[in-house]
Amino acid sequence: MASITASDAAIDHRDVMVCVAASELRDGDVVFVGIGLPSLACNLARAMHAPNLQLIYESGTVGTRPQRIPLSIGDPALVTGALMVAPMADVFQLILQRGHIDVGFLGAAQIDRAGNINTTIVGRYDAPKVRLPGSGGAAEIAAHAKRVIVVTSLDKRAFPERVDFITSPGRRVTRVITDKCIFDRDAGRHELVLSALYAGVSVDEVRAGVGWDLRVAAPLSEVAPPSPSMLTALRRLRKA
Amino acid sequence: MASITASDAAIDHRDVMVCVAASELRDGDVVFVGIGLPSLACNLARAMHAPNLQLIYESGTVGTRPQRIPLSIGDPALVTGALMVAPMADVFQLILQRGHIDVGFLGAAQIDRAGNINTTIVGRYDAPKVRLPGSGGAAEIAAHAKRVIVVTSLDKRAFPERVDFITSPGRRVTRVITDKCIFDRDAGRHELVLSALYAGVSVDEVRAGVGWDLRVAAPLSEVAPPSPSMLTALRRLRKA
Amino acid sequence: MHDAIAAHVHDGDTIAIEGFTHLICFAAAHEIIRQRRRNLTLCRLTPDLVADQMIAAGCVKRLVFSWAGNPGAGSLHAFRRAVEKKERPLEIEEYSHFGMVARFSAGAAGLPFWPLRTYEDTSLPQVNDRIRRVTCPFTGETLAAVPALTPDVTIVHAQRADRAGNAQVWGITGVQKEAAFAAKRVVVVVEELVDEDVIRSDPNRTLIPGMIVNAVVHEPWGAHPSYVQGYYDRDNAFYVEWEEISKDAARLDQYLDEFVFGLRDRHEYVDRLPQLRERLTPEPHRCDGVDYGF
Amino acid sequence: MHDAIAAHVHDGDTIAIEGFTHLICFAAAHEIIRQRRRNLTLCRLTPDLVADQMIAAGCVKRLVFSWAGNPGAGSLHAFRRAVEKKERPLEIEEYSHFGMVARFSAGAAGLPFWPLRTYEDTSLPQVNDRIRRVTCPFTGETLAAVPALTPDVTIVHAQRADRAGNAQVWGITGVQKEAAFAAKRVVVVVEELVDEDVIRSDPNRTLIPGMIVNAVVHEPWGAHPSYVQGYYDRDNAFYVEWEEISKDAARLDQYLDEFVFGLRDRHEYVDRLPQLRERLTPEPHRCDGVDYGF
Repeated sequence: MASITASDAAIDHRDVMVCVAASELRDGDVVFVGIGLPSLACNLARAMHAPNLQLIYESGTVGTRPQRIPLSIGDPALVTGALMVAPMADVFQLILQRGHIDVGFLGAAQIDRAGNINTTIVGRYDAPKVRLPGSGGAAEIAAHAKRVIVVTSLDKRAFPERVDFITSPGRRVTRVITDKCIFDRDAGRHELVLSALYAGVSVDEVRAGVGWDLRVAAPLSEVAPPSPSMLTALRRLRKA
Repeated sequence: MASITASDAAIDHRDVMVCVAASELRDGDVVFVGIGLPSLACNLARAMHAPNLQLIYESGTVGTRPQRIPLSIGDPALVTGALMVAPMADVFQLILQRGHIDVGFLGAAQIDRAGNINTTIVGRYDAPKVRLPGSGGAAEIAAHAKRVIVVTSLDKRAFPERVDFITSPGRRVTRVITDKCIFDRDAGRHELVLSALYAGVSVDEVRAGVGWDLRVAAPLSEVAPPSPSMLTALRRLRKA
Repeated sequence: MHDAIAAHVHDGDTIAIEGFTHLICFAAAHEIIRQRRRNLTLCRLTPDLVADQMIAAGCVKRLVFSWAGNPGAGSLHAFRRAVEKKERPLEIEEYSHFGMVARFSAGAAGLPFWPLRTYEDTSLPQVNDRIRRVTCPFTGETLAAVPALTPDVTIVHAQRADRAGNAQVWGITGVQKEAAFAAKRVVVVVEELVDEDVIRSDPNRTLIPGMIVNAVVHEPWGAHPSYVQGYYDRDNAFYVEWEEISKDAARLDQYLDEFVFGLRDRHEYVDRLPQLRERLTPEPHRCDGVDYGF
Repeated sequence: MHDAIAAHVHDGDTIAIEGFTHLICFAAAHEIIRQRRRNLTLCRLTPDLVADQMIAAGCVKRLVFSWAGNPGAGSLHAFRRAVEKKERPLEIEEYSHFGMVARFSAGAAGLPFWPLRTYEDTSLPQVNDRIRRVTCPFTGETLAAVPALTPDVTIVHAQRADRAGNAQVWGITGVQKEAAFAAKRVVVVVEELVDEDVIRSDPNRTLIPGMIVNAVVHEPWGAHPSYVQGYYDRDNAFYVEWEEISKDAARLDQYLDEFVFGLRDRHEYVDRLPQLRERLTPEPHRCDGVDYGF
């Protein structure tokens, strides 16, 4: 991750977030993918450096080739032209629990120092301030994917010392990609560590966005700007 | 079961066995059926009094309409035109273990006083005199069908006091149909009891064919001879 | 539909209306609302708008679920109002998706529990005492376990069935098979009622055999605003619109008055939405058949 | 086939060649015999002639099974001679069908065991200590349990697959899916190698996804004398004939010399049996396709 010049700083950090997420994927990876940014990043990777990426959605669609951007993970466009549609019992047992998923892509309402993810409630479970949707398949993805990558915007409420509720365990989280920086998980210390900054973002700015005494990797990298071809591909996908 | 006249005694007792077995089935019953005599009896019942009999084979074929008499329970003729082909995991879990089978039809190399069935070995397990095929799905059929009917020829070696090996438990066996007589299982005493004789067969002849001190129901019935139309239907099926 | 719901869904029942995004039987839910069923325990992996409507209509005492949202579009606000503001009593019993799949699988298999490798280091077992541990008799390791779920009635939507209820489904099958086999009674709702010979021509497509089915209802467009692969597309515009309807309790009530209580049946519902056919009829995308000869 | 067996089946391996009556891959078994693999643990619900041949050829150290016969035609005499007369060492490990299905299911699901309601009041647990008991953490009742079976390699035959191994099957599917997912390596053998677009046209027919497949072999008639629905009928005459061949050890050896060791591959096997096409080609019985549009 080389440093970048000032002229690149105009690139939208949310675009960088998607491009960084796409770059995490290797050609041939079997990826369990949630809707939204993870889905966009996977399709971007497929258009760029990973044409043989295998996308699996929890609806059971394997090797999808959607002709439109799906609104939900059960969209009919994920079925038409897929390689396989598996019953959900098979998705969770034969594919996830059996260990066939290389990368799991998750979002998070909250993620804490240890990498634990909350998508269930804000506040107390029996008297929540905000009721979120809950686990869906996230608890299984987090437990069984070989690498778990979380994509979410940096925000102090979203990065507490301890989440209000552990929906999905953090033990397999390897990387958290935000719109300002990247955290890697130090598996020895069970802790998210700041590993790279986006252009124009300071360490203090990141510290202000997390609820614990943040450790910073040395040396700290700057995230390379996405290539123009990747940004073009991303914009094309967004329009599709 | 009324008494029959001497002129009927010329009917082959093996034909009677199949007809009696067919008569056990009620229209609409869901029957789990093995190959051979049980299959023949089921198709006979369907042709006569039970057109809505649902036949299920352990190969997963449901509601079969075979265009030829199948040699094996996995014959392709059981698939073509079936209502459903289920994976075996579903046959054993969702259909059998869930309790959807009304009648299970089994054969037996040995069946004992308590109704326990042996299709595994004659002699000791680690040094068998005769190695039989083993359970297949019989242990499951015997455990889960609401009524288990056994069809087998009467023979002293086949009807011991205790089988050499319990392949399938006898607790749900309700009736044993042989080529000489019918036994009912007395659920209170856990014991097969002679309940009906075929024409021309004596109680002593049956006693000679079983290896225990046989109890005889009072009154003891004689098996009504199959109707001419049933015998005609049976012969037509055999020729098909 | 009226008769099937009257006969098979009773006050206090535990019911499953399954379908993962695909094949969610709104027609049945609307009929349940119309018949003013009460104290239902509603079981669904993804409660979806169908649960939001039933909660708002006061049918639901307890929700058993794993993901309660309006995917890609927002929240289930009637559900949230019940849980966050306690505006009406609603018990919740929560799992992950596989936890729900496992509960239906156990029920369908005639087993009392199902083992799974989820929930280690999570908070769910602390708030749900139906998530327990079981020890493997071979390796000695402990796994999670959930109990069988055996609804009084499961309602599944399918592309087609014959009059006996032998139902064929393609596209996303979700947990429909397990939910049906787990239930004591099964209602199958279909887009097309077909001759038995159509079913028999392709027996590998049969997901639910007639022998476990108690009622078959022919109800075209019965899954709208959900979708039926090959029959009509998902009404994503309505899912997005629901965010605004559902946010406002009065507007939600008005929706129910207009589209549920104010209509007699699905036929009137389709008539009230005249552009459905133009907006949602799919481009054909037929596959070839296969050969079952021997 | 030569290369797939050489690469994926090693001496001492635990292998599954599945297929319930349907889709039994004799071509793979013959190649294993030709390559003189030894000390295999062979896992099959119904060992069938394929196991009788491999036992006679000295490939098999241990047989894991649930029904060892020649259905409707007689016995597996090489198997019986080994067990009854101890003519060659053969360990056996025996279950009921569901016991085997459950072992594959556990292996496929990444679980250490599978619970089932069989074996109460039977003798099998006395001769097989891999049938144990597990206690339900909800009801307290005890059930039977069997351990996961995870073969080193599973070989499945299918009607068709693409080059990546996405395999489609219709007719009896048996326990093929579970056996494949349970294995560390998977070899798929097909009657037809098709373009990926054929698979993608009907994704619900895909039983085994390419991501778990290590080798794809295109081998027409590879399942004979077993059958392939829509491609060729079961050779019942040969199954009946096997009773006589298998009864006589010398005649069985002669069969192996002539039809396995004496031939290079499946192509030569089909040439040696010139009437196969006339005798076993099916009457067409095609179903219609379905619509995957949205």
